[in-house]
Amino acid sequence: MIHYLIQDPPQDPPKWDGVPAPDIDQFGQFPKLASTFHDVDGLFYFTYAVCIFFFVLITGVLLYSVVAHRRKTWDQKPLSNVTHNTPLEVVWTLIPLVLVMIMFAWGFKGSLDMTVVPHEAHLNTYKATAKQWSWQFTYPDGTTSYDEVWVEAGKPVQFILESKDVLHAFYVPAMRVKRDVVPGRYQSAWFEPHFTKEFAEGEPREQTFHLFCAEYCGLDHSRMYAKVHVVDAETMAKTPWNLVPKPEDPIEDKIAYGKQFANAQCLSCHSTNGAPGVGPTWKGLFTKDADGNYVGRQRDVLEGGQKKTITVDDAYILESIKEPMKKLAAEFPNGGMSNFDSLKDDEARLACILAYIKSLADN
Amino acid sequence: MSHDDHHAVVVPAPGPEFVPHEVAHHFSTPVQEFQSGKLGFWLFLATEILLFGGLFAAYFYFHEVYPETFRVGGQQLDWRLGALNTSVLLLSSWTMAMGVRSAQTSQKSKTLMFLGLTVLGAAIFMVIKFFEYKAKNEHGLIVFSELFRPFIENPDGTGSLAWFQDYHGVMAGVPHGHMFFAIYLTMTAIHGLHVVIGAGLIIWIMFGTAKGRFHAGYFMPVDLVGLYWHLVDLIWIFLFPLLYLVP
Amino acid sequence: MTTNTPAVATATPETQAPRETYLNCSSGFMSWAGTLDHKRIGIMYLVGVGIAFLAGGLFALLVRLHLWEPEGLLFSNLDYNQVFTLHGAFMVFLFVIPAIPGSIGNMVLPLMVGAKDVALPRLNLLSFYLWLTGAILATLAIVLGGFDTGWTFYAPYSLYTDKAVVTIGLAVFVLGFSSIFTGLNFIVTVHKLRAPGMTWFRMPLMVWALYSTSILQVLATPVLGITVLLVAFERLYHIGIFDPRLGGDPVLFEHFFWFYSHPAVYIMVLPAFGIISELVSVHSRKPLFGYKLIAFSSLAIAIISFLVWGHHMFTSGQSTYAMFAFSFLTFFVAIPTAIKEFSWVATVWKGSVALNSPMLYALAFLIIFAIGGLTGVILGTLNVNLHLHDTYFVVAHFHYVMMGSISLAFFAGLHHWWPKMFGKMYSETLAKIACLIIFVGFNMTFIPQFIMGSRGMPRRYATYVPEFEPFHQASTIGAIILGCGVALMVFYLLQSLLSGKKAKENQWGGVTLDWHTPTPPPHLNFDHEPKVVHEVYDYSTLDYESMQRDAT
Amino acid sequence: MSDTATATDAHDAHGHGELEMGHIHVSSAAMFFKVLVALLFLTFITVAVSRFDFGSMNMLIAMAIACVKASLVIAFFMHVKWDTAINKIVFLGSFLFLALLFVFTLADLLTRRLDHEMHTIKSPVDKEWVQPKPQADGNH
Repeated sequence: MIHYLIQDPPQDPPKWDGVPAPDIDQFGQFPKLASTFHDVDGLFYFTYAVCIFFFVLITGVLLYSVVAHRRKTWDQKPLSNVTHNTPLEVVWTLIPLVLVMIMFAWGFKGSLDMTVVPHEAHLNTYKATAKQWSWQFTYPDGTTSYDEVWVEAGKPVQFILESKDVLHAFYVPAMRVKRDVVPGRYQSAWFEPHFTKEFAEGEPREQTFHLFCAEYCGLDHSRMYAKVHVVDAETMAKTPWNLVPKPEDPIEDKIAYGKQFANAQCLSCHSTNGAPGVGPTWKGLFTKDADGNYVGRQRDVLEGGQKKTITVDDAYILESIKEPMKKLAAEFPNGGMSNFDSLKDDEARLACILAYIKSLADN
Repeated sequence: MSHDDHHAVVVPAPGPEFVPHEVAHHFSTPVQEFQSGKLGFWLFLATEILLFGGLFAAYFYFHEVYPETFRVGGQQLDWRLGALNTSVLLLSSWTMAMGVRSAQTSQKSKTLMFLGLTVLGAAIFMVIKFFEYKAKNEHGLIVFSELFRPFIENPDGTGSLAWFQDYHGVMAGVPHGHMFFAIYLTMTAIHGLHVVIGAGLIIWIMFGTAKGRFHAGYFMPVDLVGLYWHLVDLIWIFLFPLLYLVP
Repeated sequence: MTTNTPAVATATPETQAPRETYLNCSSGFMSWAGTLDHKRIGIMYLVGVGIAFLAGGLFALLVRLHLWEPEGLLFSNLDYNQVFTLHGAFMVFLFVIPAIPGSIGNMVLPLMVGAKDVALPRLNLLSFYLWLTGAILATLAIVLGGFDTGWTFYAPYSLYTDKAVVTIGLAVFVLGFSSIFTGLNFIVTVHKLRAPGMTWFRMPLMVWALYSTSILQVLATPVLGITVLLVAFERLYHIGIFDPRLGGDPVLFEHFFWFYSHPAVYIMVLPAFGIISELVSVHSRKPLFGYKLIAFSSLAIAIISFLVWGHHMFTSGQSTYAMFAFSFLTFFVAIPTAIKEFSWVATVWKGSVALNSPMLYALAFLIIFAIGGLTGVILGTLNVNLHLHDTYFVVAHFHYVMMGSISLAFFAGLHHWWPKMFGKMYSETLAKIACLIIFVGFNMTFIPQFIMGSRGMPRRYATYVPEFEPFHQASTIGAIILGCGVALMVFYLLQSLLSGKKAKENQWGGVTLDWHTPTPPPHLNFDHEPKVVHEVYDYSTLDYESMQRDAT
Repeated sequence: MSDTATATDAHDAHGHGELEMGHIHVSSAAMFFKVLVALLFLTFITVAVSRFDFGSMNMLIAMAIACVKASLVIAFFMHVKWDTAINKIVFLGSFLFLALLFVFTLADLLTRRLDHEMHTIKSPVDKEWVQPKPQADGNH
């Protein structure tokens, strides 16, 4: 990690930390299928077999002729001067033609399954909102989760995909699902999740899969990652994504949740160690005085183009999240922080973020 | 030894006011040279067609997406000026064709006259274009002084363009009103650039004609510039109804 | 065909002045910088694309080294994004597209059709200088802050990023016109400057391939030109047709971009097919199997390639109906390509196969292209593509085609015509070793990428999930081996210029017109105007006596 | 070799490098003038027609007239009528490839509407997020 000698290392472990590598199927090529799109695997291995056959044929004939008919004396003439053989040429045109038409028809059928959303999936529609460089999921009941999504095994689910800025792609390898997320319109993807393994007695019936962004979207494209939790109906009923610490919960829980949330949503632009980022650093926003009270620093901001100095406090932080363009930090006159609409009324999560920011204060 | 068997092929001049033409070393006949030059130029014109084709494709695409924008936008253009410009360009195309014909028949002064008229046509076209742009500028549809200002984005996802100030004027209520004018500006500006380049080429050809380089035995440059000028006309033939009449 | 056995082929006395060639007929900087000779322009292109290739290769090595660890070894994400973009842009626009037509094509096409020069020599020089301008602009773009859009410039990211996209867009525009002018020149040359007796079906397949390429260059490149111009306008004055904030459609950008860039794949690969067709015939000393079918398949590929661009956009939100149409049409490109591969193998069959270095490179091409082409079929199937699109599987596939096939064909052609170009011979032993190293290194680099890709590793990732680490490390080791092979090749080729043996008049025993002119050719290519009387690839006309005299 | 071979022969027969004017068609000035009149008349027609609203036919009519005008320019002013076959193929062929660009791009746009029914996604202009309602008469 040579570059960390000259720059600060990332602040937290990558988002995929702790997600196990997916099981690989028996041919070693694909992660084990966790959805119902069997045609992808079937057609892939059929095409693969055809390709291996032709590769062996071509390479075999080629290498045989190279060895058997190699030039031994400098003036050796070829064994044959044949320049064409119509039956042979017709055969090697028609056979590939038939094969590729089979592949097309199979691929057509398979992709029809993937694009026509079944009615059950319509009834279980999530929204996935992509923005540089994180995912946000809205459940049918209107609640949200960030960089993690829970789906129920055996129940078809549709994702309506929306981008806040540039192109992204919603890619869950284990489900064989990929769809670009195009700004300015909605796309959709659906799948029916399944477990890829048998569970032991008493083991929680839950598996986690990768969700990648597969369309290049800028700086932290590679860190635009989310976890797809496939769980059983029982766990699903507990709505695990709603387990946000409540105001009366201990501050440690709130800080821990805030840290996890910030890591997913905020820290690709804001640093916590003073390093310059896309937005202002969070380091030193508050200091802790001798009595243990948090004291906000003085900061120059631009409000409506007017420069003024304010003291950082809870209200300022919350306002910056809800209306990022209202008071711009003077060092970042162009603003550009993306909107966190879903957070506007989410007091529980906002409290956690605030708690985390305050916990960064120097003593 | 390689140069020994190479003789330059020379096309004699038809009269004392003309100069003979020496065929380039790698061609064996003037016909071969002429046909090569011409095929090459036709290929170049094909690339021009496809270059403009991209713009036309964008036009048709957004005409389909925002029909209302294009309808209202098209009404803001003055079809009289457009029709006048079309006529000017058609006339200049005719003078160009006549200029080429004069060169083919070794009529030096007539060639000069027709080429000069063509340049005049180009100039008139650009002047009319200037007044059209000026009107758009005054109405806030294309504010040229604000053209290169950044797009101002509001936090609620909306935003406004500096060069398009008619959000609440004639284009109020149609989706993305700037779209028509952006496409209008881009297409006519690139076309206008071609007009200017074409006029420059014609002036260059006029110098050659004055020196007597072009005559019945060698008129390829006049012919090729003529083709270029007709292409400029050809594109305008489609631009005129699409921008001024149809929407 | 006229066989001009040079009178001075045997022992030239030391005192006699060397024969006049295009290399020594004039000297001085301006004799090169202002030359209209297609051979000198070809050499200048060769130097240019060679440097671009080495630069692009260096970026590739940096990318591979960075990916040694899941969290990245060398760069921040921003720097990584710039380096992979530079790798892509340099390789595609400055190397792969102009490499074969610009250098080898310029050198041999007029020789092969028996012309004194290309039809429009001034345009040819202009085309080189446009290439140079493009290269300078691309370098300038690095200085002006680089660009991190990927070589595809996908909107809207390319509209929002604060990097030097306009400069690189301008570079691409200029390079596009360089490519257009080369293609235009070749079409005119083939139509109007063929030697007497050189009928269409007596043209070597290299000429057919370059001709088909030229059609694509002329017809497809302008659309790229207007696309990058529109991106530049979009950034400068926000026309809004690609920008979703202004009501534009990013998918329209993809349509425009791939209207060019899919045919561009064939602009890159068809000349490679041409080289391989020549080489398997000459080095097997056997007429090419299915000559007409290969010639027509080049044209068929050229035409069909305009109908399939949507297969780059299966996941991108074009309509399902368009997806089906594009997938269906895509498979029809597979057929002419398969025909070519089969025909080459049938040409080698029962030939008199010389295992010299150009042929080794060509054989490596045949094997690698088989993999590259066949994995293309896998990617053409709709539903499999939905899983594999934008993963390392695609990366590996197109590197098998672009790096493995096209670059190897370029190397093969370079080794084949090197003695013709310079009259000097490189070390055959080192050439064979380098070929082997490149072959091994290449496969070691990209086979792991196939596996990673089908397991779900997305492309353009600066950091990655740790389970892919072993594959990335194997790939990086492969890339280092590949780099060593290329370095060795560059070394012995340059060495041959300084201290290489004198090449034979007809080094490999070719019978096309390019081997019927003295080595290296004189300024006007032929001592006597060639007149073609034999069919192409008629090895019964091979002049064994003069070859033997030459050999001693 | 077809075209240049004959040219070379002709050149040899005459012994001079003089351009054979027989290859070049010089059109009459009267013809050019007639074409000009026709073009101006068609310009008048297209403007006149545009004063009436034919609904979706407006575009078709205007494009048809523009195509006729373009054909006149191409055939007569640009001499394509008398040009060699290859030059005709090159220039007219470029329109064919242009058509490919138009057809596929627009076909995608137009069939995307059918798609939206297939996916039941709301129109791209409307960015309001509305949860699809469960259908009372669901087909399961």
